[in-house]
Amino acid sequence: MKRKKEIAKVLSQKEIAKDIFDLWIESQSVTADGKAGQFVSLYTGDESRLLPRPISICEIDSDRNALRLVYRVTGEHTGTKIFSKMTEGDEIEILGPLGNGFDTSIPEDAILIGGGIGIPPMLELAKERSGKSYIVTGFKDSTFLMEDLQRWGEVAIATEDGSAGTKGTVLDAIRDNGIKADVLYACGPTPMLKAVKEYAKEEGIEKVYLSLEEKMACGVGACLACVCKSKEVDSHTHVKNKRVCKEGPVFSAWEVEF
Amino acid sequence: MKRKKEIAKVLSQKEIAKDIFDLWIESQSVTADGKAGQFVSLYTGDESRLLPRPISICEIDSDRNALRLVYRVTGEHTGTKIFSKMTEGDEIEILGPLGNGFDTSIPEDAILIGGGIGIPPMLELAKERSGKSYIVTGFKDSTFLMEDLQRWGEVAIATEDGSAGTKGTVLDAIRDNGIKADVLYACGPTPMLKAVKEYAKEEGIEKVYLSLEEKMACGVGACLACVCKSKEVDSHTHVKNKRVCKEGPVFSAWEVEF
Amino acid sequence: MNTKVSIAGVELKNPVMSASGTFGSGEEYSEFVDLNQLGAVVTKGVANVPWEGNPTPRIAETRSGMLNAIGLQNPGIDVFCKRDLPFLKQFDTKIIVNVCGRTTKDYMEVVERLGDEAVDLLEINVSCPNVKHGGIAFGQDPKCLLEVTREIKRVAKQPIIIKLSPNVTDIAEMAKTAEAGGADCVSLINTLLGMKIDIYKQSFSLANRTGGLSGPGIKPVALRMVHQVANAVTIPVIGMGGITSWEDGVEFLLAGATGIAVGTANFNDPTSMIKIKNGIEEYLKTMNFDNVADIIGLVK
Amino acid sequence: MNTKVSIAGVELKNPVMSASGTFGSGEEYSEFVDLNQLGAVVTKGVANVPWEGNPTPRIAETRSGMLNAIGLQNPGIDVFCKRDLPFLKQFDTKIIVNVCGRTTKDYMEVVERLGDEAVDLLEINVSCPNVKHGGIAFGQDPKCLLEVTREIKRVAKQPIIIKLSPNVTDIAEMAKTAEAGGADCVSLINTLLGMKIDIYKQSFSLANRTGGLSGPGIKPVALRMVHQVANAVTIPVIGMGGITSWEDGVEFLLAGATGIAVGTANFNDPTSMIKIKNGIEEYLKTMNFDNVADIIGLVK
Ligand SMILES: Cc1cc2nc3c(=O)[nH]c(=O)nc-3n(C[C@H](O)[C@H](O)[C@H](O)COP(=O)(O)OP(=O)(O)OC[C@H]3O[C@@H](n4cnc5c(N)ncnc54)[C@H](O)[C@@H]3O)c2cc1C
Ligand SMILES: Cc1cc2nc3c(=O)[nH]c(=O)nc-3n(C[C@H](O)[C@H](O)[C@H](O)COP(=O)(O)OP(=O)(O)OC[C@H]3O[C@@H](n4cnc5c(N)ncnc54)[C@H](O)[C@@H]3O)c2cc1C
Ligand SMILES: Cc1cc2nc3c(=O)[nH]c(=O)nc-3n(C[C@H](O)[C@H](O)[C@H](O)COP(=O)(O)O)c2cc1C
Ligand SMILES: Cc1cc2nc3c(=O)[nH]c(=O)nc-3n(C[C@H](O)[C@H](O)[C@H](O)COP(=O)(O)O)c2cc1C
Ligand code: FES
Ligand code: FES
Repeated sequence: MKRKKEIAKVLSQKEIAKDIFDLWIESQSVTADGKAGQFVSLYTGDESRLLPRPISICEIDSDRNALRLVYRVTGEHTGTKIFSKMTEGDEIEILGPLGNGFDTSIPEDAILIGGGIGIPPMLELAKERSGKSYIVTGFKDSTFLMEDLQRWGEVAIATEDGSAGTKGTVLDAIRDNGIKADVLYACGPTPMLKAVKEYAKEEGIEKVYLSLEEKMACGVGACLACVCKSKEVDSHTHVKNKRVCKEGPVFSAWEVEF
Repeated sequence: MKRKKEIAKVLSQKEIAKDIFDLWIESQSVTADGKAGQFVSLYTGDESRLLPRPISICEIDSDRNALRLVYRVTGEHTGTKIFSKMTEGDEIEILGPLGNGFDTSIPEDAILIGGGIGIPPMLELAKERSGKSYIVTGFKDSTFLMEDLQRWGEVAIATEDGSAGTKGTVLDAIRDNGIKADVLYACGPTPMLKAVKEYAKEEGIEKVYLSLEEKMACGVGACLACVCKSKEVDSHTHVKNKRVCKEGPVFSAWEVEF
Repeated sequence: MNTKVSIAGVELKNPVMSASGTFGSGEEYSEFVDLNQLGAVVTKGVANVPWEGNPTPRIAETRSGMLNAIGLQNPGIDVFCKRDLPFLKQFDTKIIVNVCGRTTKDYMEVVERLGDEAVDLLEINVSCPNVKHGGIAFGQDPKCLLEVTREIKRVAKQPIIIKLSPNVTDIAEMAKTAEAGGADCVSLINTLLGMKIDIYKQSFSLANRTGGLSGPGIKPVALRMVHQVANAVTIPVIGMGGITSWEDGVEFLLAGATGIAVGTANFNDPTSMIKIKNGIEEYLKTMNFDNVADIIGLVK
Repeated sequence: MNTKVSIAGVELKNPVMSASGTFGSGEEYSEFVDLNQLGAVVTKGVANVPWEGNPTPRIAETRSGMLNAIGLQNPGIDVFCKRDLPFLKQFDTKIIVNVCGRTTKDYMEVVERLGDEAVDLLEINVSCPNVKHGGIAFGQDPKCLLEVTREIKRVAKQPIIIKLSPNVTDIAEMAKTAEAGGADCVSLINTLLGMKIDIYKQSFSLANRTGGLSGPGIKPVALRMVHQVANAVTIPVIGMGGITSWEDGVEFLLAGATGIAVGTANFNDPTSMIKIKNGIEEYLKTMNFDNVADIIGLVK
């Protein structure tokens, strides 16, 4: 009715780190309504791959209806591999914006924590926030998106191999750089999210927002594929199973178990 | 071992009549070994469509390792539709040459009869033959490949709607133009092939070669999908079932029933 | 152009409906699809009490299909009646409630509770392969199937559709059993039991180990079973399993399905059902049929 | 790196083999594939006398799969022994002959005839869904299966593999039945019974109406069944059904298959089997296994 799949034109694409692609596409609906922390479903076009690939909004440039997606190619025979071959002028089917997104209205200083491919949504988040943003990024080895992020906040880096910034985790980088704030936003692998939650507990930080990941089929809340365990009963089934695609992907750290 | 699937580069493609595409690709194996009446298996690349599309050799340009294929897009969600979107530089997987091909060594005058998308193989056949070729083409309405064919023989046309040449069938065109010869080669829809066989009987023409069509899975003689009824026992199973992909696609009219 | 079909006395404006579990209770997809254009909305399975469902991962993509082991998470019949039914009643479409349970009593409770509700048809899911206790047994064993059908039929105020499991040797026998038990209609197929393994983790891709395979890859099996069943029973058949395009829909109608349900295709394109409905109309026009009923079961 | 596997005392240099009926007797594909690199060649089903097979069209493409109703066209055991076996013996690979029949006697005749030939294993196809008289019944009815297995075993000089039909309610029961009857190995799955309809001709796409569905679309069903069977019997299992990539092959090994057969994938890429064999070796290296046997059945 009001919403539908959109055929988006590829504006540009480049590989910005090994297997990490930076894709700009033209999208009416996402640039009009989307916000940080929301995601879009991308469809591969290959008729043997039916399910959407959820990819977070990395940046919105409303002036030219442009949407930026930064994603990782996860393997040889994957949908993301197909995406990575697209070039200017190609078409891609998308559905979005989907999910709840981050609460960007909180004025306090915040640490925006991104691990690996969880970093891209932090860019649009930093852009949309009014409060001060410390952006802490964790990589395996090579970094990406650094210049973009630096425009919107102070950026700290952690790398597993110590090739840039702090050798260690994002939390090591936070401590190393003496970063303090009243709000945490985080997106990244589950062990990182667990560590962030622990850290928040220790530091007594209450406003902690985590972006979760789960396999999705519909992306719109209908199939109940993507649930996570929640403290409170969920609005859909009333059984403490919140849908990552609908009630999430962003949850308060205190309302979900993972 | 000796043979394998080849990744061919698209040299050019254009639509030469409604839904009829003229494709030139670069192929080592087909241009080296291929001959008129043989075919190649084309693969769509779409992972939901596994089987090859058999397409006849239309023309070989050995000088530039170029193979010409002329094919019809049979519908919206088809493999041929996918092929039709390819442009210069794209890659396509092919296997070939396959099948037996026409006997091009017969020196007598011959009528080369092509119906619709059965016309393309007649071009390479006319090119390879030493004897005189009368080329009789049957179309629904708009014609194609005319100039190319005219370089290699006298061309007569039949159209169903009478928009060009004789209004009617290829046989009407043969009669209309008073064409006579001792050899017939034909490729086209089954009713046309039946009529050609009848005509040969009436005229007492013995050397009659028909190119048949059947659904194929392997294209190399292994699966027994593509058989036609034959008069003599076949070499494989000895049950009068010849394989179109292996013993064919070209058969003497007198050895097959269809 | 008459696209109406009648199932157990209930008239659908067209044969196209959602497949249970892929369309929630219609609400989530109502942003994308005009429910008024559907022949019916078939809701996600509902039990007598809320079910939590299985742990995640609950789904995995497969070639031209997917595996799911949602485990019938549902809010229970109370919430369903209070929230979902009133929502659906706003639309000019038929309401088919899919019912699940672990015991015959569970089913009966839900069916009785729905007796007074403005629900058009009940679809009894005796075939979900993801529920460990019960469920699957009913749909794979003729004796159980006969009993559960009879018991439900005894208390049902609406006509009942028995949803058959394809994981059986003889689908026609199962359909005849449902008919003998008093079913007003059968629907098929539910998912085929499948598995995927993560070769790097060296474990199952689904937390539940096995899951139900759906999507276009299974369509040939579904179509064969629908054809078999349509030729074995006199009650109407609702066909499903991999329907993705209007051409698929027409195949099922020709094979003998009176209604056709669309599941996995919704995930690839939320407007699938509308496209299928429109495509069928176009087909009827092209082929000079005035009435969709004229093509049902045409290929014998 | 040791990629050897042993099936009923026969040692294969690697677990990869062709699936019966998709590779002829090896000759046609020998232009494309070095047969010496295969664990075994499994030949097209052969009967006591020549069979003509079904009318055409015999195949139809489906989403990520295909339907076939070849109808077991074959030259009969005499031609097979005179022509095909000598050809295969040139290669350093094991020979598995797939045997079909309409009656128990048919099977026994072929099996006895092969007793003196240098054939390594016999695969008994009790599950082809395209043969009208007999065939399918054996593979879907435990009693028939037990009997035919026993009778064949009585006369067989080579170890026998019973090839199971997936078109059953309980595949584990069928495998146990075959084991009880004396089978030395079971292989699965044969094709799933399916159908396609040509909506413009309003008739079946296959002359035989129904056909067997194969290809990557059915892999999840095949994998589930192989896992079930591997955990139900003590004899080795040869797994097949949709194996297209080396990753698929590894999944089947992890699920408990000792051998893996590749069918429909050959049609898409004649070198599939070689790629699968090489990929499995790479995988073993990456995952630090010295021995392919170490991963068989690792996912319990
Ligand atoms: C809300 C959300 C936002 C995300 N944002 C990003 C992003 O901005 N950039 C990025 O690189 N990745 C992001 N991901 C992860 C991304 O969705 C997966 O990496 C991607 O779907 C993998 O697809 P594939 O084609 O590479 O893999 P395949 O193996 O071909 O995928 C098979 C199926 O599994 C699903 N799947 C596989 N891995 C994941 C995963 N980790 N999470 C969810 N589904 C998965 C796929 O969507 C597909 O349906 C996000 C995930 C979620 C849930
Ligand atoms: C020896 C031979 C030579 C041919 N040469 C030509 C040619 O030069 N130009 C041309 O336009 N067509 C030719 N054809 C027909 C061509 O193969 C089909 O039109 C084409 O395969 C249809 O594929 P699709 O993707 O459009 O249809 P889809 O409907 O997507 O095809 C589905 C499956 O059916 C098979 N199929 C469908 N129609 C036919 C058919 N008529 N014959 C065989 N298989 C079919 C396809 O190969 C595919 O496996 C030839 C066929 C044969 C057997
Ligand atoms: C995610 C998902 C959830 C499902 N839940 C149910 C359910 O609750 N009840 C039911 O009867 N069938 C359920 N099914 C089965 C579908 O209704 C349908 O029978 C099956 O998916 C085949 O159709 P399809 O290939 O079009 O999806 C579910 C299927 C999927 C994919
Ligand atoms: C064209 C074709 C012919 C087949 N013929 C036989 C046969 O003669 N005997 C047999 O046991 N199985 C036969 N099969 C089944 C295959 O051996 C295999 O079990 C099935 O196709 C599943 O594997 P796949 O998905 O890799 O093809 C045939 C399959 C196909 C596609
Ligand atoms: S993906 Fe369907 S509910 Fe979230
Ligand atoms: S297509 Fe396989 S034998 Fe001809």
